[in-house]
Amino acid sequence: MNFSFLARYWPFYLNGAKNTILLAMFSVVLGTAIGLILSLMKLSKHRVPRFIATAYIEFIRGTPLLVQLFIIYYGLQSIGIRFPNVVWLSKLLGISFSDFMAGIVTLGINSGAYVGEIFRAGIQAVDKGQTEAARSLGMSQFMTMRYIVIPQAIRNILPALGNEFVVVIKESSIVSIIGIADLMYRADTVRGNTFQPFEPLIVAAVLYFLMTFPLSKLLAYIERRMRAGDK
Amino acid sequence: MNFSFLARYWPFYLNGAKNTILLAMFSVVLGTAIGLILSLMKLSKHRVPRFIATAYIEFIRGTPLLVQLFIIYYGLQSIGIRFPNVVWLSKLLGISFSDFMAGIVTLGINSGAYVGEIFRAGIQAVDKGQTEAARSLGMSQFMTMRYIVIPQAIRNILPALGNEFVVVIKESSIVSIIGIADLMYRADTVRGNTFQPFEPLIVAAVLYFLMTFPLSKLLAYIERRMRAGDK
Amino acid sequence: MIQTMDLKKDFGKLQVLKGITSSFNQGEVAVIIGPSGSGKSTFLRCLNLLEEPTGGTIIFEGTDITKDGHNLDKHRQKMGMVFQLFNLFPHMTVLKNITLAPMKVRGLSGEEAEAAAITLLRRVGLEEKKDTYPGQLSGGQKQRIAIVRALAMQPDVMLFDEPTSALDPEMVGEVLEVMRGLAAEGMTMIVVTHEMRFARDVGTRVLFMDEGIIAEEGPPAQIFGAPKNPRTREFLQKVL
Amino acid sequence: MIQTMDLKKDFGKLQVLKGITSSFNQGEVAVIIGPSGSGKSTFLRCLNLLEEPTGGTIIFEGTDITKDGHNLDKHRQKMGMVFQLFNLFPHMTVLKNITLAPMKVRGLSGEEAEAAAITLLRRVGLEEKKDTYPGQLSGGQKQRIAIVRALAMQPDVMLFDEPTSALDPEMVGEVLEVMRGLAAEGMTMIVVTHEMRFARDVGTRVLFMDEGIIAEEGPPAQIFGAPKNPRTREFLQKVL
Amino acid sequence: GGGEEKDTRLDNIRKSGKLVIGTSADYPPYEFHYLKNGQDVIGGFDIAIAEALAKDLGVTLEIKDMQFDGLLAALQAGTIDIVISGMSPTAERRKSVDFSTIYYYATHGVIVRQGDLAKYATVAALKDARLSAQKGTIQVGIAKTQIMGMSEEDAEKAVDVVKEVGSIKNLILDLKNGNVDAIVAELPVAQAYVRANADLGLAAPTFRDDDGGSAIAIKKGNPSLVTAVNTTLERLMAEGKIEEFFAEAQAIQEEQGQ
Ligand SMILES: Nc1ncnc2c1ncn2[C@@H]1O[C@H](COP(=O)(O)OP(=O)(O)OP(=O)(O)O)[C@@H](O)[C@H]1O
Ligand SMILES: Nc1ncnc2c1ncn2[C@@H]1O[C@H](COP(=O)(O)OP(=O)(O)OP(=O)(O)O)[C@@H](O)[C@H]1O
Ligand SMILES: [Mg+2]
Ligand SMILES: [Mg+2]
Repeated sequence: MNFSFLARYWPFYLNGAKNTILLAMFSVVLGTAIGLILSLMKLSKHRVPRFIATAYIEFIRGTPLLVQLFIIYYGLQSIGIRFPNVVWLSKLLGISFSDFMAGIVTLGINSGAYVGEIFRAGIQAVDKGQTEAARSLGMSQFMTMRYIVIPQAIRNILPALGNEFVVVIKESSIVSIIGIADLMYRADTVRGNTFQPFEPLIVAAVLYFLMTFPLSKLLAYIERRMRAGDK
Repeated sequence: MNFSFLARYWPFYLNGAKNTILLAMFSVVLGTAIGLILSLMKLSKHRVPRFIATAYIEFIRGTPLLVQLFIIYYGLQSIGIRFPNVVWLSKLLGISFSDFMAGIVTLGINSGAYVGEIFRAGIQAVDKGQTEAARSLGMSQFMTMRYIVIPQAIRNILPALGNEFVVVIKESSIVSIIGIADLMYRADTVRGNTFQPFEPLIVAAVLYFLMTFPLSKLLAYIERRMRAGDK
Repeated sequence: MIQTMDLKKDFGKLQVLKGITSSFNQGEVAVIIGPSGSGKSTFLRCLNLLEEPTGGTIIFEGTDITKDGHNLDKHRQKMGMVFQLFNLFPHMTVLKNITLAPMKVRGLSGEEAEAAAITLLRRVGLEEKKDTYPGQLSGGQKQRIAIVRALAMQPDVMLFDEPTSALDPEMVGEVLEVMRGLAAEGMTMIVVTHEMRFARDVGTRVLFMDEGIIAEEGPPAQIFGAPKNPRTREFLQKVL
Repeated sequence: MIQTMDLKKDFGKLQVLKGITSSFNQGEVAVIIGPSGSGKSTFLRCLNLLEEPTGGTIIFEGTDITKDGHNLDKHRQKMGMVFQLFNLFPHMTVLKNITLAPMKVRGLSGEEAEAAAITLLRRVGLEEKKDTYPGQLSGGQKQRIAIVRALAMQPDVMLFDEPTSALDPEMVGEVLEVMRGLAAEGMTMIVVTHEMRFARDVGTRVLFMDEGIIAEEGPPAQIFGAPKNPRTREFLQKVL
Repeated sequence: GGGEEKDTRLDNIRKSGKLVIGTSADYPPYEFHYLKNGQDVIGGFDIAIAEALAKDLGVTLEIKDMQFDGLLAALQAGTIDIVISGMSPTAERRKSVDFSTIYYYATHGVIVRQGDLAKYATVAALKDARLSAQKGTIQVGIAKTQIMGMSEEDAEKAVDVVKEVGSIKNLILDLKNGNVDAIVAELPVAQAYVRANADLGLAAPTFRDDDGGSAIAIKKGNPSLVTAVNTTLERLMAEGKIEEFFAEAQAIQEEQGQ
């Protein structure tokens, strides 16, 4: 194996890794917004919002991301949803801002389904006794949610949300297929430029690992600490 | 939207769906074998196998499947691991058997890491009291595993394993990128042939959903039944 | 103070309460005993509508609280509830646990609520724990805090659901002590418990529940000394 | 029958057993009491080496079982253990629960093991439950089966770790009844329990453990009537 | 949106001040990534043509790089204004998009492993090889008709006789790994890969495709854009610029390989 290409191409990887992280970050933010709405819909008393949220979640979780990527990317644009190209942001990113937005929307719509389930589970995991204690003190449903349930749910949700970030970092590699210049795309470019079809992938794998592994260890550590604090 | 292409191309989809299911099935079988070994290594008393298994699992779980696909598919073959092309099987499948095997190996190696964790968690989830009760009756470590722990672990593992099958069905779509004729690949071919960029993907999405959704509902049902039986 | 008329509760097909008519008066300490699954908890939870009864009525301080549209939160404030598993809020300090509802629901100022909380904490001997989190308390301490939390709403009646059965034996005493104190001060109490000594010593009336009805009731001396119902006798034989 | 010499057990930095020297004789019913966390369970679990002691020795029927290389499984067969949470095998019928170890470990035939199991089941009044799964039994029934399962190995001594504290009060009696029967037949028993009545009525000796040592021991009448150690006195005051 | 447009594309380009082209930049010397002053840029003679076109239209050029088989989908979806990616205007493709005049006729070659060069010296020998080509390209058809000898009709129906993969980089790996025996690619592309990989060689046979050649694809319903594109192409051809661009691209290629 020959990794001499790194001397010349490391800025490619650096830029790709930066874009991957930005992409994952904003996707999770969008996914969180979508997920929050979905979870509230799922916990609603009414049938219609519950059905819509369930259908959304089941459909997204039941089909491959690759298919979703194609459908959303080409579909959104063919019904006229297009993202403006903000030039200075494009410069900053080193890739077209409108492409970048399309990537975020695709990943965010996907991630939203998973985050929605994280939220719902996090809220439902709060012991029913907590709600009962609050209600028996005369607190209203809203107060109970606001002061008792949500603050505790957040502790359940945060680690899972961090984990979703790790998952999205990995899954975002798929957007390279439609030409968004993330880490995987850059690695592919290096493969083409150097005519070395294999080694540039190893470098990408190591970089992905360096992004995800410390992060998930950190999350596991925080989770253990939080749980220890409970006792 | 215009789905008239279905009249002509439905055999494409049928064949693709069949290959996707076969691919997922054998991948999970291979993944189960790998996962079983990994879980035993992880639960071992010795450091070396534990370290190897942990490294394998962490690396696979820390990098994108797309990267692994390229590395494993092309990498394995470039170190000489190649699959013979069994002609009659190729005919049966409608795609090259050696390609098919390569896809299974790639997905199986990936799935193995996840299955390994499923197994380990399933074994560890068996109440410690069970082992203690068995040991205090004079049963050896091996007997305890064989008669008490493993049978109970299987109940924890089976639903998760079924779920892994659903996940692999979806993730297997990625092998279409390296030219394995699964459902996604066929859908892509139809897109190319009909020059309809969008509708063939919708059909693929629906088919994936029809494969995964009933299966995961069934699994959830079985799991509920099994848990109810415990009480 | 509280009357129930033909109170019924089903869970699906399972009839848990099969029509309970009873009344509880000001200053009474009513102790409910009975085998597991007989509906004791369900009855208590119906009283403050944590469970919605399937039939019958509950009159609390003159109002029928089972009628729709009533201000439930208002009524619940007047009924303090203490649970088997304490249900303290783990993300708040002891003081915050106690002052939250008085501030948000009764509208007390922070100082007022805190002063009241401190007084109550002193009474149960846990003043110095005010800034710790529930996670660092023993079971007995948790339950005493839970009682204080309910008292801080100045309820007219206190409901206890097996307040000592999740405790290590050497902590049972400290909780019963607090409950004895409350009874002595004339608090109206309805207590589900397996502590027969408490029932005998502190109860003004004992109700024996069995399979969703009140099978027998009377003063402790009669119930423990001369139970009329054969089921009561059988039960007492087992637990005494 | 069992002697422990300076038995010690640490969990990391936590010293749980601080050197326990004691001996248990054939036919004795030794009852261990003491506050939560004092090391009662740990001591019991050390006796049959479910926990490996950090120091000291255990002599069982003449052999030092803490020495490496000994056939632990052999010794464990001779010590039956009953747990607080029963630990029945949920995936096997009651009969299979009882006959598994006799068949696999003692090498009995299916018929022999079954015949022995039925006899024991009859003794605890649960013969008709032989083909049901543990999940369908009440707590008291489960614990009785667990005792039978241990007895089926024909142990020389039975260890009980709070066998009734996970039970609903009305089921405590049926389990204690079985234990009383065993004691009456002369079984050697070491029992950790909070049931003071059982300790007083059935125990031949009571050991009070506190903070990892045996703080006091003696006949029940002395321990309950005239405890010498102030900690014993304090503890008994709380729980009685 | 989707469907046909009412000749608005050219106006839109002018209004937005940029021409968005779609291309699959792994096809040297047509289009490829390379390092220019340490920056990753896309170049090639298609790109040079696109730059000339943008200049004629008085707008800036924006390049979208994607898999070849996704290009027409993107054009239909409206993500890009034109496709310029060494694309041949086949009859099938003409059904769904419009094409400019053909600006370049390509010759196609066959990449094989160095050791197999002698074995695959003739078209007849290649017939027994496991053939491959980039997914959705004209070379798939060439492999089927000119090498395997199928009729146009049979070729259209035949599935899985040629291994098709979206990126030629991965096909090169398949070739090296022995998953396929031959890749049909445009001659200059084939030459570039052979130059860079000592273990690969160029088989003797070459092919011409009569209705082949490269043209620019434009969404249907935009006659004025087609006219504008053709004007530029005809000027470039008349001035001999295309050959010039081609030579420049190959020069960059060669320099990159060092
Ligand atoms: N939310 C519920 N859904 C379904 N069944 C329930 C529910 N809550 C209680 N039950 C059932 O109602 C019956 C009575 O339960 P309840 O908790 O009132 O009994 P209890 O007398 O308090 O018993 P214990 O002494 O064990 O606490 C039980 O059979 C129980 O399984
Ligand atoms: N596996 C373990 N790892 C670490 N600490 C342990 C472990 N098992 C027990 N301990 C600790 O050892 C101490 C004694 O525990 P043990 O269970 O023996 O007490 P106990 O007297 O049986 O109490 P209880 O009445 O609550 O059952 C406790 O502080 C406990 O937290
Ligand atoms: Mg109850
Ligand atoms: Mg214990």
